[in-house]
Amino acid sequence: MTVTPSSFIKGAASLAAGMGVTIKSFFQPVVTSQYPHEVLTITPRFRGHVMLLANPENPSTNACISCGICLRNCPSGSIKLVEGEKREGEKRKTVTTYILDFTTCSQCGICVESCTTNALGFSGDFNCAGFKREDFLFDLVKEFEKRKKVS
Amino acid sequence: MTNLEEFSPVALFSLVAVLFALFAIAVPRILAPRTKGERTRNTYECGIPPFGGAWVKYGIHYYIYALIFIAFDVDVLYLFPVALSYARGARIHEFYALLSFVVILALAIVYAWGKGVFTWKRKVSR
Amino acid sequence: MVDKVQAELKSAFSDLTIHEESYPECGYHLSLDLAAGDLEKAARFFDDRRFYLAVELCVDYREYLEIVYIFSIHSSLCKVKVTLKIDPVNPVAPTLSKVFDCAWWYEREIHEFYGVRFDGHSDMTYLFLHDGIDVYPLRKEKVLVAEADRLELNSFSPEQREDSLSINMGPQHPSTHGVLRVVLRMDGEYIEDAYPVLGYLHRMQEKMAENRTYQQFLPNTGRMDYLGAMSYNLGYVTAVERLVGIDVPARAHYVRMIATELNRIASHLLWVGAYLADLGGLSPFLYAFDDRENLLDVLEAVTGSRLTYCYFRFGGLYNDVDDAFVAGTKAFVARMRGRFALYEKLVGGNVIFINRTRGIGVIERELARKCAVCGPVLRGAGIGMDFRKAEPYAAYAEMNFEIPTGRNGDALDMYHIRIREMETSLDIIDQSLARLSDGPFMVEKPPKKLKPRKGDLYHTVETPRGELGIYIVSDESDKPYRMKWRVPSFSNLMAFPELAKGNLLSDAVAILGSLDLVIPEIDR
Amino acid sequence: MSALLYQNADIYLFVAVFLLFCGIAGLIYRRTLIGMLVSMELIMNGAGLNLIAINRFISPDNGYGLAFTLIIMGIAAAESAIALSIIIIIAKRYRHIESGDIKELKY
Amino acid sequence: MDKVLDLARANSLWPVTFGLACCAIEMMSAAMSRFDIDRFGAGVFRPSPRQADLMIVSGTVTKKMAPVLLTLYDQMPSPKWVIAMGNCAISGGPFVFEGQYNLIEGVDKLIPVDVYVPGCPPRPEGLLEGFLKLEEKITGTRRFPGPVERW
Amino acid sequence: MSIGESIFLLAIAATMGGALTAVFARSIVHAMMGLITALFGIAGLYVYLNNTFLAMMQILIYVGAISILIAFAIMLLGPDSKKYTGFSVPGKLISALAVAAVSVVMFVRFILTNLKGDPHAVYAVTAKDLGRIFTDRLVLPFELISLLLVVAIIGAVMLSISSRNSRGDK
Amino acid sequence: MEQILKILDIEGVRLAVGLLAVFLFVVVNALILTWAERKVAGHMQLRIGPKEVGPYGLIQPLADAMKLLGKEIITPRNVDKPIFYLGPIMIFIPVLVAFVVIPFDSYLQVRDINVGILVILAFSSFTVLSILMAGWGSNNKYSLIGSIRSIAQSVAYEIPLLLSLLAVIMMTNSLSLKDVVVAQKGIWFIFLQPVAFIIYFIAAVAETNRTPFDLPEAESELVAGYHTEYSGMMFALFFLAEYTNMFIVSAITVTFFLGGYQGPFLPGIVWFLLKSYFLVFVMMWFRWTFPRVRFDQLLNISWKALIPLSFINLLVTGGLLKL
Ligand code: SF4
Ligand code: SF4
Ligand code: SF4
Repeated sequence: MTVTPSSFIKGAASLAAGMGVTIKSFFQPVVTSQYPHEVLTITPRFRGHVMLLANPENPSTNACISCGICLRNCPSGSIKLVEGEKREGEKRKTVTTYILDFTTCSQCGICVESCTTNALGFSGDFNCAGFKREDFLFDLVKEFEKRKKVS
Repeated sequence: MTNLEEFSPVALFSLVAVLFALFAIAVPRILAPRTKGERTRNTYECGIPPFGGAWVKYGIHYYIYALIFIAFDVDVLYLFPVALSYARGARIHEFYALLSFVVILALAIVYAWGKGVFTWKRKVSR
Repeated sequence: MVDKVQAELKSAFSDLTIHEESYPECGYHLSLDLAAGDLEKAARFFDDRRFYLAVELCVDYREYLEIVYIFSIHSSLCKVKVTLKIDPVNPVAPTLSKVFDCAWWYEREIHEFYGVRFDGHSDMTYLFLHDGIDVYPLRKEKVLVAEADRLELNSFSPEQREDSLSINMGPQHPSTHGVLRVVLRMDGEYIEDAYPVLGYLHRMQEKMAENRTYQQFLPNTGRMDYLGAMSYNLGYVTAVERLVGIDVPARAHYVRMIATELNRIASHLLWVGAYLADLGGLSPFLYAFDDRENLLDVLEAVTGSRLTYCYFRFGGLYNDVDDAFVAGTKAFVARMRGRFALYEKLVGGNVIFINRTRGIGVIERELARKCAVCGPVLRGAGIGMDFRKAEPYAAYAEMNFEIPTGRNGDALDMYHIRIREMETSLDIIDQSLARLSDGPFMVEKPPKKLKPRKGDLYHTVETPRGELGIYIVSDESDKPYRMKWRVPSFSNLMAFPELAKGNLLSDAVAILGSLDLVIPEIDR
Repeated sequence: MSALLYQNADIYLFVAVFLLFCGIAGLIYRRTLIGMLVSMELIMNGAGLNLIAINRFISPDNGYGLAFTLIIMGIAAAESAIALSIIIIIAKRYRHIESGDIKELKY
Repeated sequence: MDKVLDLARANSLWPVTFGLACCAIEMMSAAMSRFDIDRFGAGVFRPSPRQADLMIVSGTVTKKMAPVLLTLYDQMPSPKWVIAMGNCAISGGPFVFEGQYNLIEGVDKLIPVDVYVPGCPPRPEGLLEGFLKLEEKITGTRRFPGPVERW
Repeated sequence: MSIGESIFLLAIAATMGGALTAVFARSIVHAMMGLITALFGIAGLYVYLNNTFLAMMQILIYVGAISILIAFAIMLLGPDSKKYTGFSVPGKLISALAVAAVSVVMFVRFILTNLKGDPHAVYAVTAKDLGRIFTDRLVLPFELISLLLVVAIIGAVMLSISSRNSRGDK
Repeated sequence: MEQILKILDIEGVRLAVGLLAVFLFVVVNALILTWAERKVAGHMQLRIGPKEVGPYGLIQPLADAMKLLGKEIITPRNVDKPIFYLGPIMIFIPVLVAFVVIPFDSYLQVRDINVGILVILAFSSFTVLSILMAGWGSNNKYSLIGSIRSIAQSVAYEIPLLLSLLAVIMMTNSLSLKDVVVAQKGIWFIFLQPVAFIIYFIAAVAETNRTPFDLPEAESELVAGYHTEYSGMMFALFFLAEYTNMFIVSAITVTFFLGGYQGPFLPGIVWFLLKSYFLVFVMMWFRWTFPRVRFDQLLNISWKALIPLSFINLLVTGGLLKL
């Protein structure tokens, strides 16, 4: 490491340039979004946990026919149980329990894609946190009913 | 004011410093819960069970630096009185004494520099 | 080149049948089946012609184990697959670790996963697995590890020498970026020897691949190299498409390239930041993350996730991009071009940074070849090898971009290369955006079930870290029979002990950082 | 005003002597060269203390005692630097620093 | 006294620098300009577990890593907390399959976990929410506006 | 007893205790700490001798420099290079006793013979005067000290470098 | 005011008040500085920094302190106990002692010792010592290497520090800090001794182990350096000392080069604090801008550049004074 005066000055100048950058940012507005007070707009394509979508024709029900394709296709085996029953006056089965273990899901979207009736979608739940592991064993049907009530 | 009185605050402050530190270490003994893990009191080593003690021999480079440091630290011992009595404008011989003292001392650095003490050679075996 | 090699091979090994393979189908040009005795001679043959050993792997065909060596060369496109069949009951093979450094690592890996012993290998201990394992995990049948072997396999415990200090870096260490562990034997501040210990994040990806269908494995690819998830996705889908023979619409190609290049920028940005954090400067880290965050906004809007993308599908994309994406990308490109000046001021021009990285961790060409170093690290050594150019996939063939190369191969060069690579990526994005036209983003009939032809394929793509090779063996079922990932970080890591030797402890951090390792990719 | 405890020359001289004898004991007792060096430092400091005490009580307006104590300090520093270097050489050569074993050096 | 201490603890959670896998990147994101975990006083990442209060297990825990994790946890001084971030840390996530040989299926098998943040990876907001949940657990009350009830 | 006196006794205790630790401590590092305590105590005594400049210099040089050098040497050589073999417990006792006995004898002797110094004399030599002494009357020693230091350092560095290089070779 | 000053002149009272004031100041200063550091860092990095705990996050350092008080102290198994405990205790002595001599204002000084600056310098060797103890006592490799590095570093930078101060002392002929301030009545020494100022400030940054010279605690290599094994309050003591040291070196710089408490209009203490905190801010600014230098470079900057330079500066000063 040889230090010549010119290289010394150049070095000092480079340090000063760096300091210029930081002091400039010091007076710049912050880019922070203050989470609990303000929330970034989450893109509609955001992949949260899977949820049952409302049937476009009949928004009070969902379109799932409990065929189990999603269950078979899920790579992580997150969809534990899909049960349905045949209701009167309907051609297809209606789902009664749909248990998703969100804690193993990889949010890959294969279930959504593979569903033939487009009954699945991603929720925008980006800030789940809980005290128990079991908190994330969702029953999507119950969740669907609850969501319906809220909206 | 005698030296003693002058230094009384130094003594006092040192004492208070020690007391404060002791206090700060003592308080958590009362307030804090205890951990009882079997590995809690192991030496930290990035999570791996420690192997080999730390009290082993360690590099000589620093030692040479410390050696040169001794010389320069001690010279300050003599420079301080001289600087204190350094007169402005008069007593030109003081400057010569200082000059020769510093120049002689500087030889140590020149020597060390020439000997390559300050270069940390990469030992490249390839 | 291929013909020349073939001719020379013929003359060197007279009684050998050399198959010429269809490169588009198999991903390699020649294949030859060797006997154990000939192996070392063949290796030397390739070594003399400046080939490098891209990967060494093993496949369990039940009746026999096959060890596959893929040789490749930097200066042209010529890949040769060499196979060696060995007995599954008492598997022994000769070692190549004396010829190619990287074989030392691959052979250890094969040893622990298949139980193949390599004659003459100097260290047959566990590399990835933990001590409690009693089977060879990748064998098709359950083969127990013999009790005697287990003792020998027992994982690394550093020896303690009287006059040197062994320092353990990792698995929890701020500068190893994850859970790499390196044991450094020190002489004062100097490193005498470095010994990486891997496998703290071994997630059994290759085993999983054999248990899942082609589609189901897709999400895993994004988790191997979480920083370059798009490249991995792309590598995987293009490999499988090549195996099955699916033609992807043009629009999908361009979107794939845009997404991949954006992801590459994100990865390099993170590297710049993390590297500076290693060197002690925290602010650039946050600035880089700020840029990255802007980029992720664009990517998230179309893919739905921020990190572990799973966006590409066999035959196209998961869903189409919209105008907002195009606009966002354009805005990001404009912003990013303006930011390089800031990085130059804050980082690239900083004397402290320059002095810390110049002349540190110099990769020499020979070392680069022996360790099969790849990606920016290889280009830092002055070898302009980039699979986007050398072996174009997607629509890279249409793109006009240059490959930045370094002169000295030191850490400073790596920095400049990565910065310039971001610029090339921006160029590619610009060009792709210009060509992006309306059209389908998916093949007409997306395959529901993939049952590729019987055979194997070695497919290579360029990830942010370098050469990613995917070796797939298909047995006509919907699950891969064997899938091997030749990962760039692993081979870059192999160069680390050599690079670190004789340097200072602080340099070790600078060197490790300059290699840009992603641990789950190494451990898989 | 009676003399306070610390205005008594004896007590300083006592400490100085104590240091001297500690140093000597250390030289005998310590088996490692560094330990012996530590003892040497004690002796040196005893001497310095002695000088200053005498200087202060016998001829309080003369600075030579002080000057020579300073010079002693300098010499002590130089001495320990050299001594430690020699110790290190010896240690490197003989891989241990026990004084008893360096008989070979005598010849 | 305990109340005050708890309040102090809740507002000064220093995590140990300990990244495991993909989720670690999101953990870093949470500390960066956009999300700035330092707002809650939790931005002091300590490299040594001795000085940390909180361990964020951010990623897959393998059997080889388990003893390391245990050691680190043990080496943290009490009181200490654990956030399991990401599906891998909660349950093994997408890497659980029959015959797996190298995975700990959930850190709660090793060490007590206080807050679970699911996702693969969770968004940084998720982690922030986890922090707030943890504060809630420590002090017993929630200081910040809760997440919007989505269903 | 005034506060001044009690602190004085504290300083003496530190000096003597430190000296004892320096000599008899088991581990060499503890011995070094003892040495430092003793040196610090002496600095305190210098203050009581109305010589603050020297006191500060004592700390600066001994505590700040020489003890550091010793510490480095210890680290270089490894602290616990073999256990002491030479002295048995009685040996220790004897040397301790000898020190104690001689000290007591000396002390008694001091108490009996009264030094002729004037306890109330004001010691008026300041660091400034010292500078004058060095530049006016002791110029030669002043320069010689510098020379001595340089020679000592050159010698020491030479020795260490040779050992460093021999280490590098192997 | 007169009255207060008179009371202050009674020795015991003055001492007691001084002690209390200094003690409070040390604690408050450390709290403020930790907060300021995080805020400065935050804003330099386009984020906010502590905010939610108290208004503008002002309570944050208090919360941290409380938390640390209620935090277990772990004594690892293999440590050298007395030394391990002495380390953090010792580090606090120089910190407090330095405040004895720092003149906050013409009358706000606990005691104007006539070897004032020497007291600070001499006692600061205790810092080195306690780092040595911490590193050694912990019986941990990172701690040991961290402390060795730290010592080599302080050792290397102590000399330019002393020599640059010497040049000033040559001009003032006094070691008392007050005299130094008074000597700057006409013109600040920064204009007469610019080289000494630069050398001193660089050396001071290095002495306090701040970036770009923060090698001893270089996270990326040595985990947390010499205090790797310390937990809870013991670690906090190191922390406290570090931040107070930051203030102390700035205060000395102000005293020696920036005219101390002198300044127009405002009372002296305000000027003094303003100047000192500005320097502290500069140090933080360094930290959040630069990467860390490598260890050999660190030592060589001192030995190859600063020390020769300060020698030359000393001689030039000596020569000029005789003109
Ligand atoms: S969600 Fe779709 S795929 Fe799954 S069970 Fe219901 S209808 Fe079938
Ligand atoms: S998103 Fe993927 S992992 Fe999650 S439930 Fe659907 S298919 Fe399974
Ligand atoms: S939960 Fe998902 S993102 Fe997190 S570590 Fe596991 S695989 Fe990676």
